[in-house]
Amino acid sequence: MLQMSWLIPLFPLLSFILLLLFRKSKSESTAWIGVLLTGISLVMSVGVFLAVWQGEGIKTEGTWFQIGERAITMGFEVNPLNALMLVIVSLVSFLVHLYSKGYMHGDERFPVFFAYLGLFSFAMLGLVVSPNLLQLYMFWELVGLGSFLLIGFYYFKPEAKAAAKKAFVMTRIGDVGLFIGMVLLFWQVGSFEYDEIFASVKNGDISSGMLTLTALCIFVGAVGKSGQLPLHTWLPDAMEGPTPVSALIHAATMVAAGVYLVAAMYPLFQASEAALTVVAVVGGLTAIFAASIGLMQKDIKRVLAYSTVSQLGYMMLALGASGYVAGIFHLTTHAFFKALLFLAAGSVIHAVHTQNIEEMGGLWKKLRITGPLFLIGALAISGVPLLSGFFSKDEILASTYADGKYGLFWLAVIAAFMTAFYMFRLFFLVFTGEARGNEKGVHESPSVMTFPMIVLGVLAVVAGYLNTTWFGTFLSDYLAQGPVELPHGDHHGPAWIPLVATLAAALGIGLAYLIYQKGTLSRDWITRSFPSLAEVIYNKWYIDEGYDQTVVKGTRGLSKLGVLFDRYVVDGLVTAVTNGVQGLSKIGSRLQNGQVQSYGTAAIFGIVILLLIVALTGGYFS
Amino acid sequence: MNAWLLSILIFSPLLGVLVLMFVPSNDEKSIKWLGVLGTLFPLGIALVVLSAFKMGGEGLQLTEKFSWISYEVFQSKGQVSYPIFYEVGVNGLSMVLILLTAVVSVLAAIASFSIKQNWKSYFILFFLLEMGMLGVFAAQNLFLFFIFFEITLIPMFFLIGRWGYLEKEKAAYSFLIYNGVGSAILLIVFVALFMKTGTMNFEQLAYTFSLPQAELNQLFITKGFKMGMLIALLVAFAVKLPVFPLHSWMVRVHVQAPPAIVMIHSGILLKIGAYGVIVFGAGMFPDQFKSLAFVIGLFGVINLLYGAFLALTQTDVKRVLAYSSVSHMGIVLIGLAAGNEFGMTGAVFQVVSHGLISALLFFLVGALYERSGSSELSAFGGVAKRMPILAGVFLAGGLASLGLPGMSGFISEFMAFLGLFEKMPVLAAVGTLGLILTAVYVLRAVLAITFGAEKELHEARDLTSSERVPAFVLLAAILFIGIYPAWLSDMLRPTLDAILLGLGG
Amino acid sequence: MDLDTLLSFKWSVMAPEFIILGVATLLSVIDLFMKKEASRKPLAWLAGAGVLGALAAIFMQLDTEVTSILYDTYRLDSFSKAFKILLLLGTLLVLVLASNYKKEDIDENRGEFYYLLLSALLGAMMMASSADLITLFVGLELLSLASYIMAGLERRNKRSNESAFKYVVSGGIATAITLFGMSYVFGLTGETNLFLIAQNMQDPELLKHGFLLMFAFLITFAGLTFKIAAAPLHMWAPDVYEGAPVPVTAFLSVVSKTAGFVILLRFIIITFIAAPGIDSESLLLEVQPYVMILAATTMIIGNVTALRQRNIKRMFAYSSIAQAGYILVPFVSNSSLLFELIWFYLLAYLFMNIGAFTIIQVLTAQEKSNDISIFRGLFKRSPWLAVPMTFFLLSLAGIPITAGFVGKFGIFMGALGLEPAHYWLAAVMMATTLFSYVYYFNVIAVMFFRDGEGAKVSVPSGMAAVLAFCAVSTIILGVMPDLALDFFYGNFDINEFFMNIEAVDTHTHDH
Amino acid sequence: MTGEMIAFFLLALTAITGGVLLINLTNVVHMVVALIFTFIAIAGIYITLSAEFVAVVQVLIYSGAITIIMLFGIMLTRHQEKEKRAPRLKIILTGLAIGLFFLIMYGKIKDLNFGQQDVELHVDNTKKIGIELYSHYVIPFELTSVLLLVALIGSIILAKRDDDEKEAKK
Amino acid sequence: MSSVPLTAYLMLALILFCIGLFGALTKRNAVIVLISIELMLNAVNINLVAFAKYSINPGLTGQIFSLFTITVAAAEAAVGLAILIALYRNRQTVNVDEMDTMKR
Repeated sequence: MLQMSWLIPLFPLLSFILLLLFRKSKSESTAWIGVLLTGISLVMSVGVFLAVWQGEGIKTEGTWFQIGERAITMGFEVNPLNALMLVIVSLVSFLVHLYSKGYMHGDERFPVFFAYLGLFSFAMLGLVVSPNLLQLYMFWELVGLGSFLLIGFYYFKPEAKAAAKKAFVMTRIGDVGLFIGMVLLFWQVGSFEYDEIFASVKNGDISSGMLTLTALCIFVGAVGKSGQLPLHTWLPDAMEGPTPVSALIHAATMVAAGVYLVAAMYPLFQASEAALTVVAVVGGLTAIFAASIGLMQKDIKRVLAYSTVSQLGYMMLALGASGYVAGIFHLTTHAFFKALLFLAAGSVIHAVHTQNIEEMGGLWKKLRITGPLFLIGALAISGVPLLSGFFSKDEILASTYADGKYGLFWLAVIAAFMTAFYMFRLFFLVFTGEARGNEKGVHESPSVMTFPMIVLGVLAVVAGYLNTTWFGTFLSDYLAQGPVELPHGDHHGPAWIPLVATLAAALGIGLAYLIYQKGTLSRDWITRSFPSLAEVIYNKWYIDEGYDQTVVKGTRGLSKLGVLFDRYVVDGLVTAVTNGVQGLSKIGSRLQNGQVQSYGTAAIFGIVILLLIVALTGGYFS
Repeated sequence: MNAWLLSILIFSPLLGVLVLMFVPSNDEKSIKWLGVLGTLFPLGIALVVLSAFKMGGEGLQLTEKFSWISYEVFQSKGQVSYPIFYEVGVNGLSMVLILLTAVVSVLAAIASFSIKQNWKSYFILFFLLEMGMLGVFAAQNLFLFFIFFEITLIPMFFLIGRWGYLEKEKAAYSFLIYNGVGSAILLIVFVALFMKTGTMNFEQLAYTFSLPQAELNQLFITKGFKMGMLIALLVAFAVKLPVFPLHSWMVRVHVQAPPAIVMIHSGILLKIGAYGVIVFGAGMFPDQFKSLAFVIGLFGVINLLYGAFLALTQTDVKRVLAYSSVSHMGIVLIGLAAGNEFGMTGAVFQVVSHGLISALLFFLVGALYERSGSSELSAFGGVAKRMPILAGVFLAGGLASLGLPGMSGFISEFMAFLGLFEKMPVLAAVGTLGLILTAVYVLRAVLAITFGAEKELHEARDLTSSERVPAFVLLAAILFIGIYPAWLSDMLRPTLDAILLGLGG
Repeated sequence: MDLDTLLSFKWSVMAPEFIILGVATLLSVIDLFMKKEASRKPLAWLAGAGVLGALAAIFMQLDTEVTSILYDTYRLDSFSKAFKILLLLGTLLVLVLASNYKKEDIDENRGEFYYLLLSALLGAMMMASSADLITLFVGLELLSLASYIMAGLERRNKRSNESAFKYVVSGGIATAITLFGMSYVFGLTGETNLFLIAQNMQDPELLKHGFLLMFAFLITFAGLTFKIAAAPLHMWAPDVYEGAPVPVTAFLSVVSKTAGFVILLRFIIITFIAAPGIDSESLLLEVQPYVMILAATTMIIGNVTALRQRNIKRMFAYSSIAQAGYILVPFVSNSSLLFELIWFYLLAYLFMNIGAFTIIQVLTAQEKSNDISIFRGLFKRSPWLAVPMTFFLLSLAGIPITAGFVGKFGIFMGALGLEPAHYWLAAVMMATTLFSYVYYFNVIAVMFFRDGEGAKVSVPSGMAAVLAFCAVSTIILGVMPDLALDFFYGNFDINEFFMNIEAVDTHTHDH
Repeated sequence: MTGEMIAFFLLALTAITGGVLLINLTNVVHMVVALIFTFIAIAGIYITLSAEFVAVVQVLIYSGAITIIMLFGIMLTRHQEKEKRAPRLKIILTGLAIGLFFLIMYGKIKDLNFGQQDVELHVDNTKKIGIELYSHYVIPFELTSVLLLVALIGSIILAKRDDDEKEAKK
Repeated sequence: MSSVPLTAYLMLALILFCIGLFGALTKRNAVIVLISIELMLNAVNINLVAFAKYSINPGLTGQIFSLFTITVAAAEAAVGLAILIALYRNRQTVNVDEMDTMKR
């Protein structure tokens, strides 16, 4: 089975190619190609996962090309971490394919959409099975391409165009960091292979400064992909893409790739305390920061997007706080419940044709399947006990606490509170109360859409039991087979931590209930109490504007400056030379005044000058 | 047959000239088809040459050498002769570039279907141009190199000046004068080398310069002389490449020349600069080259960033692409400055890759121009709607240009930077800023055309089948190199290893 | 020296000169007896035959050893043979141009025109085959006088008159300057035979007069630059070229210039080869910077001023000035390459310039204008004129696969050959060559890129033949320069140039 | 101060005066006449230099032939006998150049002396010249005849009056 | 014996040469220009003849040289005048500074 695992990414690729060929087909049954092929991938992934669960693993590589003495290799590797990722990715991908069959109904570029999905899945799965950094980097970029294409799927919308561009560029900034880190590592280690890098790290071949530098560079890549502070701004904008895309790429898989990257390179990070601290701080700040923005957004998908950013921050925080298992655990659970939330949101949008939560309301009755599923998702993400989010979040908090990062711990708790609050703000605004928008034609989505949500709903509930102190730490045992030496065993901090977490969730939900359901508290009491703060938060801390004012304007200014420089200095020099020559030419033809005597005079002058030079240089006067 | 193979290849475009002579000049259709056939013929021979070429073989292959000109000089030492030979041969590097030339020429000939007038003289000049390019890469001595180098100039002058756009003549002159400066410097250097060493052969020159300094002193070759020659060579090829601040002609040419010619120009002619730097700079003066590595790298990074910055705010897609060429040539320099296996290979890969990518992009821009009569970004929008294939290929080309993995651009960028990071990590890190900027300007331009609300074009038809051939072939080649670079790197390795041996020693 | 002695000389070696002289005399006599209205075509044929005969005579002499008659007042050596071929070839082609030049003024004096051409040629040939100051001077003046007259041959044309007058005044001054310099060369050595002068130059007495020698050199050199139209005595050229009849312009720019270089080489090299400089080094080494300055100035003036010209003949005048500057470059090299480089360049220059003038003549005659605009759309109108013209212009600009390139390449070899290499001179040359691209290519641009309304151009068969010959030669010499170089190496031993055989010679003849 | 010296000075003075007058006079005919004095004085100088034959030729050709044809020229082209002065700038520039030329040459001529050698140039001067011309210099001599013929024919064809012009006048 | 040094002759020649040159370059009447050139040639002749007597290698050569010069000068004067007359016929002027239809 494992030997065949390299085929897993290729099925979606096949789907991509086939669907591109059928790009003009009007038949929507083309979707089945994608569904089927990703289904095969899913089955194989599960098979692989089960094999790895048994303790197997494989790494196969061949020379891709050779430069001088060095061979650049390509191949595939299966280890506990990426086997898990394979399952997550192929599962969500499969479900999203299925869901899209319904969601994209009637779109004139229906096959193209599935082709893009296939391309993305290929890239993501390829990324996961990469045995070395270079290959990872290549798929890393291709994943970005898939994301770009899908965000810009509605290419005729200016917002989609802008969002796609922004997503690509912002992630590219991160990618360059990864690139630098990778290349620096190469010159330290002489290889891109994970195991060789880890071996070098272990042997102490790399100076600590270089370790930190490379780790941080790689982390920049993760920051870009996972929408961490300060490169997060693309992710909410990416919601311009079709909703299934948001579920697949911008919730469950691609954005988690950053976390995956840090996890995959964990031994490197472990070797540098500074790097880990940076990861943790960035993660923690992102978590609370994004959560704060999520409080006031009006677009259902944007709320979810900020929630995603925030949750990714959690994962980073976990990894930074040596909570390797916690991070991956949360990655897993988050993939399920966030994908669920997005698909549910998609279902809602599908029903009401708007994304503005102010124009929704009272949908609970109409969307009998979506509503409860959304509730499950919301509960899970809020960290309500017994649902998956509770367990994973709890572990993160525990790790953070255990690692001694108390400040971050409390930050995370506050973020948890906020999460609960805005999720339920969302829930209440969308599903309860009066309908504020159009009600006509609102109906539940077809089963091809609800089925994936149900599957995810189930997973959102049960995934938490993968790793609990109560039933067994399956996940950490499983991950312990991998190359990463798990730090300090498991973090099981003080028993009050789950309580605090639950309390935070409860507080958030309660507050949301009071404001949005009961109306006990005025909706705008915060806005009124802290108008300026609210303003800032509502405007996403003015980060986009700040970038516009500084980086974008600066770059554009430099460019304009360059244009001027090109015109006036570079071309100016040329013009100056040209003018000089033409001036000479003018003088020359002026001298040629038609007077033969002047010619003679000029000639005599010429001769006299020559003689003078001879006289002066030859020592005539001495 | 093999003994003459290379010469047959070089002069094979002349067959086209010959045939065209007998075609009435108003017979548009047959001229155009003959134009394509005339380029297919050299391509066929190039493939024969490729098959005769031993992959991974050391040194030159398929060499030919005939006595050509000889000057006899009476000196105090007695009679010394200064012979000039007709010497051609291929190594991995030139083989690659010859193939590139043959392929791009065919595609450009197909792209020339959009030429509106004077097809006969157009194709005659086109063939002469191709002959020049093939000759440049096959030449094995300075004299021959120079001759073919100049042969490319003249047809280009006409092709730009006669078939170009509005300011074509200005562009033609710009091209001529700037390249004239380059070739002027080249000529001085070549003659100086010839007079000092008595040979023009690349290998012999490289050998002579590798002699110990004591022996060189007898030939009046000082270290300063070598350095001076190298700098002069670099400047000369910097014009061709082009390197900031000698780039303005190239922008003008890219904007004004007919698309098919820009394909050739950007695809191959600029590469002569890179080829020259590799063969003459690194190949003949390795020590000096090494000591200048930082400067070269610096100029590479400046080129990369300068081109990228300027491409950011251009409003004409041709200008964007022109500055993007400036930027991409910076990567060649970066690779060369690295002076290690990766850098060198990266530089050559970039040469090939940019040749393909820019040929593709300019071809598409030409197609767009034909449909809209404009190349202003603001004239386009939502092209993807009516012309999905064009838009798709354009997007793919753009992505290749910004170095997306799986396409040739990535391999070259990756290797060039990988190389530079070993030697000058800080400079390289500054240079990576260019990778971001590239993404920004490429997407800005590509998306402005393909995405967004649809704008009226006076003729909105997707790529016709004759247009698809160049587009798809180029795209396929880009993907092929991106996915299977070993084919190229294996061909190059012996040649580059030989050069690197000098640089490393 | 009695008659026997005189007769004992090998006068046969003067066969080419005798043929030209005889034909010239014959021409003038026949012309006298011909009816005024009668066609002068036969005279052209006769003149052509004469030149061909002289050429044949030279080819027959190729194996002849160095021969000196009367103390080198006539001297047949490789140098003279090589350059006389150029002179004869150039005149032959100019004759074709002349016979096809249709102007009323010329028509009435056509017989004299041919006569003058041949006389001028005779003067030039004597310059090539003499090593005596007096003969050189008389030859020079014969060439000059004939040229003055030819320039003014269109005597009802104000421009032609003016051109001739400017030519004669400039020429007179130049002659005076040259002679002034020569008088000092003569005075300091007391000889007119160049080899004896060279011998006497080694007289230690002269060491005291380094400056005077240097001045004499510079003044003579400057005076001689008149003939080659180089700085400082170049300014007549544009005006004279513009006003003179086209064939005469062609003659001036090719044959007369070649003769100028011949006398420069002969006089300067032999005379001063052993001369002491101011600091008692070699004078020739010491004057190199000055020659370089002159060469550079000439190139700059010629090429830069040509940029503004709208009149095609004037443009070619400046171009010809610039070319003279190029050819001066090898003078600084002092290598034995000097001769073949200059020879080759002049050969190439002959083809390209006469070729270009052929087209200019055809076009100016048809369009009645000298403005560059007569070339408008020539490629459309007459591609068979435009394409050769392009070759000539490319050759003049020094673009490969034309003879001009090989010539220029050789000049570079000369400039960079010996230690110290003259990089800056080469740089000036290349820079000004670049300027020249602008005006040469401007003509090309006018031919190819503009649309002309003029009619198709008809070319007389003689002109067409010249055109074809020049075009083919330009290309062939560009592709296979060894044809010419091998011919040069195979037949001419340039050591003969330095061989003073007079001592032996007088000995054998004086007993 | 020998007689020769005095003669030289007188002759030189005359020659230079003639030259200066040429420059300063305004009437064209006067200028030519002034120059005749110079030419004759130069002939005298030749005699002091033991070159009788040259002196005679000088008188014949310069003072005779050339001045006469110049006078003819003036008559034929009589247009304006009074000569206007050239622009001052031109005079200054030309004068400056020539002055410099003079000074530079002067500096080195002034001590050029090869001493005196005993040669009897004046003995049988004409005969010796004749012999030399017809033996040693016979080639340039004959060439000169061609040159003179060229000048003759050239002058005729250039200066001859147009027949049709005459007809037109009739 | 003779007390007139070579320098004196050379000086005279130089002075006359310069006068002739000055005349040739500044006089407006074309005839005077031509005749000034003759003066220059005369000056050269003085040089030649003087050198014939006083050079390191005295002999008749200088005198013969000067004879050729005189002849040539005469021919040149004649041709110059002929050209001038042709010009005069067409332009009705002998002023050198009016002969500038061709310039630049």
